[in-house]
Amino acid sequence: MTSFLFAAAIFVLVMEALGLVRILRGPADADRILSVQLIGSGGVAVLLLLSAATQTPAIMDVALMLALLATFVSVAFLRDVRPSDEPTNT
Amino acid sequence: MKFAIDIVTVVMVSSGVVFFMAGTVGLLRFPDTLTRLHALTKVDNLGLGLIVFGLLPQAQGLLGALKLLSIWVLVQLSGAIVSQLIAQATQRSGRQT
Amino acid sequence: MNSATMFGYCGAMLVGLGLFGLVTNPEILRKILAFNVLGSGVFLLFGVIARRGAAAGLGADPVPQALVITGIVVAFSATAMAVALLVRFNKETGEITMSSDAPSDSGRPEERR
Amino acid sequence: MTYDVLFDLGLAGVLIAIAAGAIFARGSFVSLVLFMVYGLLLAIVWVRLSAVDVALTETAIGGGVTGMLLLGAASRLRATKGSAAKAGFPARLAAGALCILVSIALGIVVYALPEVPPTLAPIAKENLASSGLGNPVAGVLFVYRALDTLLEKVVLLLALVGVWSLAQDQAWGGMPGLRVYAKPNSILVFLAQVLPPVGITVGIYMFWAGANRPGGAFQGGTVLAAMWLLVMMARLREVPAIDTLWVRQLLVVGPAIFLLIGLLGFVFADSFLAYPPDHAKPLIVIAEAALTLSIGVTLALLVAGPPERLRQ
Repeated sequence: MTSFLFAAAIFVLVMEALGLVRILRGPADADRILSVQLIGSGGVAVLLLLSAATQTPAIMDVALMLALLATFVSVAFLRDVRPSDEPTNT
Repeated sequence: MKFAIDIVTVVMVSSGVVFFMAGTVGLLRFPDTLTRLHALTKVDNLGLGLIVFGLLPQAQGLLGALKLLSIWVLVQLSGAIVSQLIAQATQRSGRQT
Repeated sequence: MNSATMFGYCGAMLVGLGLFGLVTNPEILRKILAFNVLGSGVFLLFGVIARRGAAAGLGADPVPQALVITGIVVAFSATAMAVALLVRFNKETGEITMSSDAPSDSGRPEERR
Repeated sequence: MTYDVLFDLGLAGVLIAIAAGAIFARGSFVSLVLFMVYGLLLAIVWVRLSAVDVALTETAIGGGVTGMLLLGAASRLRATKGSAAKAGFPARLAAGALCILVSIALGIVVYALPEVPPTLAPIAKENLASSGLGNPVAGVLFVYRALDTLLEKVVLLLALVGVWSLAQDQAWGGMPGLRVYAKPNSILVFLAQVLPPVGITVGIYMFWAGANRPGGAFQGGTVLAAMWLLVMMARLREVPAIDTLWVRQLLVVGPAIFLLIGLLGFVFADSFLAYPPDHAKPLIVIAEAALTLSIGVTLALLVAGPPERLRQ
């Protein structure tokens, strides 16, 4: 069971790494924030899987914290998405 | 019994992970921001949801299970609202490429 | 090589990366960011030492952990101060970079001759 | 190779890739987004190092508040373009070589760490019982290194004084120039009404759980700060002027109570910041409760920045 949960965590981690490509490529700032959302949810999933795999319930608190703060950060980011059409270089 | 529970976990978590993959592929391959947003919502709702439900049987006690569920509800709620905000920002900028 | 040692090498690389960004990037904001990466590398080294000191049923030595928590707080304070200085600096000079040699195209043309 | 080692390896690889991206990215927005994600993954690394307390702090600070701080600065500076040319290629090459050398030296240090690692864990665990706490990290923070913890809060306050002192003379005593949403936004307002009750509950839980499990005043305070900033960004509440009495009171209440308890140590125990043996835990919890509030207000105001406009 532990191995399976770790394997699932690895898989989600790989997906997060792929999500990074969208941060680099953009093109709009909103696309980058989408990627942050994906990586936030992925991070929560990884932490929950790790919590179950290592039998450490305290890790769930980190996941809870992450869920809260990721939302906060996305809101802060969206505040600064420019309404202009100035393209952002990567 | 333990075996049956483990099977449930394996099936649910595996399907959750598949949704993660679908969401990521969508994020990378879809042509514009709004369709990518659509792909992403599958990750928040189903991907994380299935993983949470798969982990429920492994949770330690009722409190642990409740905490798992509340994390999912929180991600649901904030994910939905942030998606709205992203869509608004996209419309505002009028650029969907 | 166990995981703790591997994260130790990871921390060492992060220190190098952060240092490089701090030294070479002319934008002050990016320097502050790089400094934070550097700091996190140092914290990670502390974390590795804490992990290796696992004993008495604890997953990691609590003393370095407490040091790192204090360190993160102080690093944040310093970052906040640096950012405020940067914003004020920008207001006064209109610059966002810091370079010792005279700016090539903008800056103070009246001083050139 | 087992799956957990494979996971750690992948995690370290992704972390370094993100750090490199944040350092080398050309646009500062990309760099900031990557830095935020970096903080998030770093928290997972701390979890893997069995340091859940640090993971909580890193999520809150590294991923959350520091990112927001840098973001605020970036959007202010957006109007100006950098004028300085990048360092020349030879200089960059030399700097790169130097940094690689530093990394290698640190790597050698890691490699040469003693076979039997020195540890204070058994002593910390032994003395934990006398404090009545169950979380060894909290025990170290509030008993063994209490002076450090007190001074750390003072550093936070000093940083805030420093930030405020950068205000222009005519703006002194006014309202910080936190960037808020330009026009009211119903969805955001809804979020800012729904999330804070959840966040405040989590914040209080973090502080309360901190006595026995990972968590503590700092983690709790950061969540409170994030929620308050959210409410201010959505314009449900104005940013308070810095000379408001309740702001000043909340800023000092935590360190003041902690200091008072510390001074009482002279009377009821044997030294400064020593706790009487039977009352250690309640005293620490009282100090932590006050600190949670103060930390929350201090962090939020640090992010909000120096005062910029006067109250109408």
